[in-house]
Amino acid sequence: MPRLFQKMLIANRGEIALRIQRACRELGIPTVAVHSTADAQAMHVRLADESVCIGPPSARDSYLNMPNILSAAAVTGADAIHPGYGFLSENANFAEMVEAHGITFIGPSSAHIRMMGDKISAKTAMAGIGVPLVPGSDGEVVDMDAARAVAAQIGYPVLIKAAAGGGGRGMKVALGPDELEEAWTVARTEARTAFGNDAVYIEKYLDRPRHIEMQVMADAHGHVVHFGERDCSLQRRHQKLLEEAGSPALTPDERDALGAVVTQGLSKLGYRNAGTLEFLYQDGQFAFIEMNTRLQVEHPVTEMVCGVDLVREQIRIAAGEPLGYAQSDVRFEGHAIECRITAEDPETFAPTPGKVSVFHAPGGLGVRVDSALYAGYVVPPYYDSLVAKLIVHAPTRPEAIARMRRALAEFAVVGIRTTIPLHQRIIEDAEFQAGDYTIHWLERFVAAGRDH
Amino acid sequence: MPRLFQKMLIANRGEIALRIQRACRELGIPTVAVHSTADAQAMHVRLADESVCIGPPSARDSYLNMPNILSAAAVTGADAIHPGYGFLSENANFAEMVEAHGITFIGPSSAHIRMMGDKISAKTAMAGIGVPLVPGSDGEVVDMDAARAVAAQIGYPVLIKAAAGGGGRGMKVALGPDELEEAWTVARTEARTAFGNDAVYIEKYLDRPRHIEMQVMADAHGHVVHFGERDCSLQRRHQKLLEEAGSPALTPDERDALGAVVTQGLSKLGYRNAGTLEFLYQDGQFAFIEMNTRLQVEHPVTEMVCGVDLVREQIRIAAGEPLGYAQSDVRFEGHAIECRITAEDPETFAPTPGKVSVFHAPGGLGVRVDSALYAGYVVPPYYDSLVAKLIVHAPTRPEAIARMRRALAEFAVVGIRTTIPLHQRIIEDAEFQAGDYTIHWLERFVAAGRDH
Amino acid sequence: MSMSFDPEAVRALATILVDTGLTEIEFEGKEGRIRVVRALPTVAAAPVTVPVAAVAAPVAAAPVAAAPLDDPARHPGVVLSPMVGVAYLSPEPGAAPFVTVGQPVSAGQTLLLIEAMKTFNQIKAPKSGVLARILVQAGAPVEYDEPLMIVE
Amino acid sequence: MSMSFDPEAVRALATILVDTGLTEIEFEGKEGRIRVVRALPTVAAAPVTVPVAAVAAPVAAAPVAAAPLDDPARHPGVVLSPMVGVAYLSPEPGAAPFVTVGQPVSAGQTLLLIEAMKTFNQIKAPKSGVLARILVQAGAPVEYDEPLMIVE
Repeated sequence: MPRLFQKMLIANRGEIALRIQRACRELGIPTVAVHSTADAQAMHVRLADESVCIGPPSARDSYLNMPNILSAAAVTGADAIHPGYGFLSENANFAEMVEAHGITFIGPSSAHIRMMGDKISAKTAMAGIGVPLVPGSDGEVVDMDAARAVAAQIGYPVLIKAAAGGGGRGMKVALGPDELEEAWTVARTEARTAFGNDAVYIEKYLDRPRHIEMQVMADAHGHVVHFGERDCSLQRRHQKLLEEAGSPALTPDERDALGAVVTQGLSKLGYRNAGTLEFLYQDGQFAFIEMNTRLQVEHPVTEMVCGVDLVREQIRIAAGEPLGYAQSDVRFEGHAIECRITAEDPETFAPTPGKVSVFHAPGGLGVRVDSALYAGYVVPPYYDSLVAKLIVHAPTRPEAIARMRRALAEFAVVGIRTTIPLHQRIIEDAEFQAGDYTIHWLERFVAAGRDH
Repeated sequence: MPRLFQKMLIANRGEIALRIQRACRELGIPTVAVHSTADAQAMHVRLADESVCIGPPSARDSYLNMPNILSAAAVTGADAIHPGYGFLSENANFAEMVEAHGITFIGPSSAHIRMMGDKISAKTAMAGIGVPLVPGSDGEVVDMDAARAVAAQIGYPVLIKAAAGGGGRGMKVALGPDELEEAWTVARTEARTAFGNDAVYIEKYLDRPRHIEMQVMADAHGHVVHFGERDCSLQRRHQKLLEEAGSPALTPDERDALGAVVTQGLSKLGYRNAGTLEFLYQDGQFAFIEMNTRLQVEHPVTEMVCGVDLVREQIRIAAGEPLGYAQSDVRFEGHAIECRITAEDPETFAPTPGKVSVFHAPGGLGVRVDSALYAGYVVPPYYDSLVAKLIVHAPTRPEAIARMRRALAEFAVVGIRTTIPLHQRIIEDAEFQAGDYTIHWLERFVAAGRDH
Repeated sequence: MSMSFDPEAVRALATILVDTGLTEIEFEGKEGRIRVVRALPTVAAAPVTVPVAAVAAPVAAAPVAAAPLDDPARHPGVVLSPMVGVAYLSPEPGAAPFVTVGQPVSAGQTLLLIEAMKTFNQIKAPKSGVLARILVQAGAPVEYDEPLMIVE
Repeated sequence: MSMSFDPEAVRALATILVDTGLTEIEFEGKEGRIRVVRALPTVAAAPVTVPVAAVAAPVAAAPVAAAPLDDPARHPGVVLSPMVGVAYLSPEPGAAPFVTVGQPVSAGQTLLLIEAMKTFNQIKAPKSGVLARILVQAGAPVEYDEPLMIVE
């Protein structure tokens, strides 16, 4: 088998760097790890074929340091760069620079990254291809008069959102007309401060939606398939904690219908590589909120139910290969759940960096662990607190929950506190077991747990 | 969900005790571990709900100690016993005693265990249900005249085999008539010494067969399905080292045809629970050699390609539940490989008991580890040297090999030598990669490796 | 086996050990072997122990040496269970117990019964002495090697 | 058992042990065997290191403290690379190098160039002194924090 690429630079760290490295190894592609000085002993560095130190601990000067990453690619002779998630993965300028250096960027075109990076242009694009939107303003709302008119038309409560927003910043709710002006003003101020761009738009506020997203993959030859949905409603402060595929709330018909709209639309847009469309889902209606033009943290649940290696597909497609299968070839077998295990106190969510003295991952049938931890590793305080993803797969959702219970009980991480106990509490909850939750459920669950 | 059993005693140790425990946990059945004094710190003891020490290190006085195991079930209130593989798993007397105590034995009836335990009665039973046999004597061969007549009829070379044989003992080859008398005499003497029973029979000796076995599962209501074949040709001294599902040599049509004969036949016999029929396969012909009336070490490769939990199925069936699916519901997806990792020197095969200072299992997509090792564990010198099973699953055989390569490279076991380096050499071999091997291949491969 | 040794030799070795700042001296002659060891007070050399996460955490347990000093299993006069079963302290329900604490017992005397496989197995005193402790309760399950009684 | 040994022999061994800085000596003769051991106080404080199984084994590497004493990265006068790129020791191909070993340099003087993103970055002396060592070769790739030169 000829190599798809001669050498892959992985511009990331932690479990996702290791995830990409594993896919490259299985494809026979040598890998280059880049790392900060704080990560010299990290697993992604130890297991790579080559490694290059690209800066001091601060992510701004290392994992976000475009010149150093591009120089690392140049000096090692890498002909492709996989950005993972976070860091530079949705930076259109970086994608452009990579391609300008004659290196393949494992992801969509910079134009599509840019289009989806701005929430207003993303919504406009989605409206154009028939993807259902949350009712709201037709693009930016420039003054209070326009805001009042839109809110009156779609009905309260409404949400003021920054065009450049993300992670919950630049987002305010107005429950009625008397709250609109303050919400509008505060959202703009926050957006200006956080993103240097105070453009805002208005959407209907849904009071009990689920967060359901759809995984798509598109090749350079106009073929697009979807790999079904993930239910990521269990969030705390806009951070996902536990994800499922498929959603306990969706029927196969609903999935197929949404999938058809999405894949046809993205084909029209000429989209390429992996992408995820995020929706709010309430009362049987989908409403697009944003599109992520990269691999998602929670991609493994999709891999388990579809039997596909999404990173391998990303790399193949970036090398120009066709998908080689149609939507009708995509199967959904059983149910998968992922628990994101972070180095955080399970009650207070205070970060708990430090030395891991014992690390013993669960094993056996239907259990997958994606983690860059090892016994003796010191979790540095500089980066995201995600240290392991525990994924289970079983024929049915109740069996998947039973398997997750068993696997969480086997998982030994000693030396730092983790969110394992929180996950153990979640999966024992009757509402969770019934699949009866919205995006607000976890905040209340955590608050209730802290009270008693 | 009502519990299938109130409490399960697992009459085994090591990875298989842990494997069974995991299935019980996922079914909500509390477990009792039994252990020798040497295994007080073993993983299967640490993770069990209860544990009972049943004897000193010697297996004869502990894991084979029927009175102590039955007493352990009685004092803990266990209503079911899973024997695993090895030890008491194919002891018909034990199965009988278990049932006599009102405890459910997770396995077939003692009558079927006994029938298949004697090679001659097993062959007679198989002939009766139309399963193809190796050409040979019609039962026991009582004297040299009969031996000469049979050998002349089926043609040399022939194999003299003990009726009570196993693990290669009591088995001799005669290449021509001049070697027959000696082979016959030695085989009988060996059989008398090893098994206290000198009954022998004669079979045609196949010079380049594969070892292919078929996994079956039968409920108490007459339903039998098969889960396809495993290719276990890679053996050294009759010990399997690496197994695959499916066989690189078999077509789906051949599998279906054999499966139909086997399942119909076992249904006629009234067989119940899990069983494995072992065949030699050469020149497109199957020839039955023996049936194992228990779970096999290599069952995980079947679980991966069929998406089934065989231990769960064993327990469900033993509780009287129907299979609940037909042969046409059984799917075969992709390819799976298992490497048996033993505490042995990869060149000399000398056992290497001792303390495991570092244990880090590989992770990621399509990788399963069944192991009772942990960092700090001392591998005792008293038992089987199997310490871990590394199983991979991928859409195709070449991808499975690539995944196994990647996973073996990630697997860190420090403190004791293991066969990981041997497995790394095997999977890089061109003949292995082409699937071009027989049951004699590995002996030659190992010998060649030692020479250079 | 009766042993005598030369205390002066050991004292001399110990003095050398302390004087020289060594941690161990081993001496073996035709007559036998002496080994003296001194753990440095800066017990940085102590084995690394790790906190245990949970019941399920597969981490090294406390070493046997850390068992309490009064661990009956280590008592020289302990009677250990030779089998798994249920202990009975009297020959039949309501009857007087075979033995009581403080009573003299002779080697071979039945101390208790263990029921296993519907048979009652007599557990006998391994030596003569005084019954110092009874460590099991009537009707309680016992496992292999479990301490039953102590004869002193 | 009565044992005798030669205290002088043990003392002599102990002295040798301490003098030589060894940690253990074992002596076995016709008369027997002597073994002396000394735990080094520093040893106890050393981090536990484990043998490395293979390139891929995710085990703790030798700690930084175990780096050789002449590790240039720890030299007080080391100049570390502030970026990833390719080192050049002269302003253009064929030209004389910016600096040579043994030459006095003044703070702010250009020592070498690092090419990154098609631009040549001048790396300057952080202090005045003498150029003691050049640690990179012309045309070699360098990573962030890599030692380039030493100014003493």
